[in-house]
Amino acid sequence: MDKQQMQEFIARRVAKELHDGDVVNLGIGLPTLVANFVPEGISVDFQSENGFIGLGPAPAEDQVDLCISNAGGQPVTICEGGVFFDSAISFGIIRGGHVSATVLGALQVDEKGNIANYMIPGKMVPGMGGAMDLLIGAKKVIVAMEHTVKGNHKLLKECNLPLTAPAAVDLIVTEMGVIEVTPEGFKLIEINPEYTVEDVQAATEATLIIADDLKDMQ
Amino acid sequence: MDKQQMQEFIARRVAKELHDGDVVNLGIGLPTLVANFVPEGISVDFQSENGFIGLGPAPAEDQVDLCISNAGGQPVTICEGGVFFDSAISFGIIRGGHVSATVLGALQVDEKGNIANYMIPGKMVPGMGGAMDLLIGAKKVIVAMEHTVKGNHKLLKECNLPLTAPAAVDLIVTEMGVIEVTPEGFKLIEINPEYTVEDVQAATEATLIIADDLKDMQ
Amino acid sequence: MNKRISIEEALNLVKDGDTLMVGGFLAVGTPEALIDGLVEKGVKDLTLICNDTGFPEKGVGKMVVAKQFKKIIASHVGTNRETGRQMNEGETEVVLVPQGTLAEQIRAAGFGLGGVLTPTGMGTEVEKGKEIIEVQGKKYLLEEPLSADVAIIYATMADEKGNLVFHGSTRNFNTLMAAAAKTTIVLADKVVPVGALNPNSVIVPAVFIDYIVEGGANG
Amino acid sequence: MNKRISIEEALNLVKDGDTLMVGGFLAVGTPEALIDGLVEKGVKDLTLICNDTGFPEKGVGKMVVAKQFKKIIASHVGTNRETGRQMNEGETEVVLVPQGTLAEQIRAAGFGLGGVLTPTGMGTEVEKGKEIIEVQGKKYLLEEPLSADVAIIYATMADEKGNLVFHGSTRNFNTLMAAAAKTTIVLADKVVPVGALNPNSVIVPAVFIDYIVEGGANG
Repeated sequence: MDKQQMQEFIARRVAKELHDGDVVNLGIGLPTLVANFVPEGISVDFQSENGFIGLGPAPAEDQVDLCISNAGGQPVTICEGGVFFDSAISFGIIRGGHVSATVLGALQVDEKGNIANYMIPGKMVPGMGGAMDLLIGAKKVIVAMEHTVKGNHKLLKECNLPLTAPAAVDLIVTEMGVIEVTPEGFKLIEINPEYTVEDVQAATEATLIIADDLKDMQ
Repeated sequence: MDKQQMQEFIARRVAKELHDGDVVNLGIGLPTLVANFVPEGISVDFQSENGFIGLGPAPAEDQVDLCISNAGGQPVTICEGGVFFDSAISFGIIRGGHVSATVLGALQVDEKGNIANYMIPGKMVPGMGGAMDLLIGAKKVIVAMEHTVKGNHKLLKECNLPLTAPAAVDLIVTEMGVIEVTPEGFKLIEINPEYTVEDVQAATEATLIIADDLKDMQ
Repeated sequence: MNKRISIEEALNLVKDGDTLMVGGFLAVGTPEALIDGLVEKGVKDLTLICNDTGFPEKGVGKMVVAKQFKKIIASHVGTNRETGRQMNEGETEVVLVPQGTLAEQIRAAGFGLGGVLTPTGMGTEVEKGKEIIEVQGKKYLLEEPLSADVAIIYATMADEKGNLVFHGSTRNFNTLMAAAAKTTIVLADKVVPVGALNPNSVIVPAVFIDYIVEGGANG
Repeated sequence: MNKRISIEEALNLVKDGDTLMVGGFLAVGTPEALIDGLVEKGVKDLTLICNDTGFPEKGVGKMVVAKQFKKIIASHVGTNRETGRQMNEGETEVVLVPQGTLAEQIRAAGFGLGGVLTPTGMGTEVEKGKEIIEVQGKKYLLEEPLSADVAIIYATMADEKGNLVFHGSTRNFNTLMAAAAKTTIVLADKVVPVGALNPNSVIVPAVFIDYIVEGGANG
C-alpha cells in the first residue's frame, strides 16, 4: 500500500463505526477522508466546529462561496437540512455530548486512552483549537492514524508529550489493525492480514491484549 | 389626583429620565405606563424579558397574534427594527449591562438602595421572575410607585422583607417627589408642589436629605 | 432516522417520577397538546422545570391543577393560585429561581458546563446554600446545571430532521431545554420537508431533537 | 441615534494599548477592511483576542506581521508562522485557550457572568493556575470572563439600528464579541433600512452594536 492507499484503508475502516443519524466531527488530514466512505444505506451528518452541521464536499471552482468554509478554512458546501450557528452553540453541541463521534489524528496515544496531539514543546505549538473540547465532549473518540511515525512508536505505555485530554480515546484505527482502549489496556480486535500479531506488537510500545475473536481488518 | 392621575403623573416624570437610543425594561403595572410618555424627539426601545426588543402597544382586537406577548403574557406588537430572541440572550442583555434603565415597582426601598419587591413571607410568594437580574444588570434602576401603602411607609431606613437585590436602586419617583439614592441616604431632589417637605418626610421612614436646589416635580 | 411520532407515542416517553422540562412563558410557546395529553394520561410524581406555572386552565398550569408534580422549579408562580396553595400547604415543593439564572442553568446542562457564576441573587435568600466565588474582585453565586429526563418544547415550524424556527416571543426556554434533556420532544405547528428551511435562519439545530410531533397550534 | 460612521472614524476608536477582539475563523467572517486600516494606522501594543491568528497575508494575521500585538489570546496559531516565530523568540506573549472555552469566556463577559465551569482542559496544561471546582461529583475548571476595549466584527448585513444577520459560517465569534467589548464596531457587507430584516431571523440584536461601517465584502 502506498501512503494514499494506506490512508484510504484506514478511513474506510473508521467509516464502519458510523451509524444512521450520527453527527460526526472529522479532524483535518486523514480523518477528513472518512466522509468518502460512509456505508450505503445510512445517513450521517458532519459537524464543522467553525459553525455548522451538514458539511458537504468541496464545491466546483465556479461554485465557491468564501463564506462557507470548513474548520481548516477551505471552501466547502452545506447539505440540505444543514444549519449554521456561532462558536458558542458549536461548542455547546460538542461539549454537551451531542456529537456521536469524533475522528482525530494523534501524535501519541497511551494504554489509558490519554492522547497528545496539539503540541511538541519547543518545536511545534499550533494550539489545541477545538480538539480539547471534542475529546471531552464527543460520545465516541476514534483516533485514525498511521501506526508509527518514522519507525517510532505512537501507541505508548504513557504519553510523554503534553496531553490534549486524559482517558479520552475509545478506538484506534491504523493501517495495521483496530485497537480498543479497555480498562486493562490496548486490545487488538482486528488485524490487517498483511501483518502478524508480532508485527503489530513490535510497532506498539504498550503490551497488546489480543482479542479471543481477533478478526481480519477490512 | 385620583389613582389613575397619580399613576400617570409618576409615569410622566419617570419618562423624562429616558434618553435617545436607550433600551428600557418596564415592569408590569404602573411602570408599563411610562411607554405612553416618552418625550418627543427621542427614540427609546423597550425590552421585554420574555424575548424581544421593540415592544409596541397592544394590537387592535382583530390584529392579535398570540405568539407575540409581553412579560405579563398579554398580546402586544413589535416595532420596526425589533428583534426576537430566547431567554438566555434576553437575560444576557439584562445581566450584561446592556439595558439602559429598568423601571420597577417595589414593596419597600431603603436608604441604602436595597429593594424588596418579590415576596411577603407566608402571604404572597409569586417569585422573582426577572426582577433580580434586572436589578443587578440594568445601568439605571428607577422605582416608580406610590409613596406609601395604606398609610404605611415604603421608603424605609432598612427593608424588613426579603430583598430582591441589595444596593440596587438609583432613583425613586412617587406622587410626592423624586428621590435620589445617594451614599448618604435618600435625597429629595424634586417635590410635588401639592406637598410640603414636611409632608414628604412624614410619609418617609428614613430621614430625607433635602437638595439645595430642590425643584418642583412636573 | 425518522423522528416523527404520534402524540400517543410521545406521551409514553414520560414516566412517573421523571424530571420534566416544559417550554413556554406564561403559556406562550408551550406545547399545549402535549400538556393536555399528560393531564389525561395522569403521569405523576414529576419534577417540573419551567419558567412559570402558567394559569390554572392554560399551559403547564393544568398539570399543577392535576397534582402531577412533587417538585416545581420555576422563576414565577404568581399567575397560578393553585401552585401557591400547594406550596403553602406543603403539598408540593417549590424552588424559586431568578429567570436569568434558570436560563443559564438549563443552558449549562445542555452545553456540558458544570455551572456558571452569576451576580444575580447575591445578598438575597437565593444565595442560601450556594457557594460564593470571587472573580476579578467581584463576588458571584455558583449556579449548577439543571437537566431533565424529558423536555417537551414548542416550535412554530420544524423540518423532518428536527431543525426548528420560531415566530414571535415563543422561543423563551424552548431553545435551551432542547439540549438539556435525555429525550427532547418538539411539538411543531407545522413540519416541512428537509431543505425547506434556510440554514441561516434555523434557531435550534436538529442535533438536539429526538422526536417531532406535528400539530396543536400555539396560542 | 445614528450608528453609521466612516472607516476613518472607526479606526480612531482603537487606541495604543487597547484589548482588541477580532471576529473571524481563519479569516472567514473577519472585518478585513478594518484590519487593513489598523495595519496602515500602525496602532500598537494591543492585546488580541481572536479564535486564531489567520494567515500572514489574510485576516488578523496581517496585524501580527506588522507587530501590533504585545499579547495574543487565541485557540490556534498554526496557520501563521509569524505568530509562532514571535512566540518562540519571546517577542509576543501567546496564551492558547481551547476554542469552546474561549467562546464561553467571551460570552460570559458580554452576558454579565463571572465565569463558567468547563471540563475541557482538565488533566492538561490548560488547568495550570486555574481553580478546580467539583460539582455534582465531577471536576471542572473555572474559566473567567474575557472582555475588551474594542471589538471589530463582521456581519453579512446590518440594518441601520445595528441588527445583524449572517450568511454561511461567518458567525463564529462575531456574535459573542458583539456583547463583550466597551465599544463594538461592525463592518457589514451591506446596510439596509430599519424594518428590512425579519425580527425572527436577526442573529445579533442591535443593542450590542455601537457603530456600523458599510463595505468591504468578506472573503
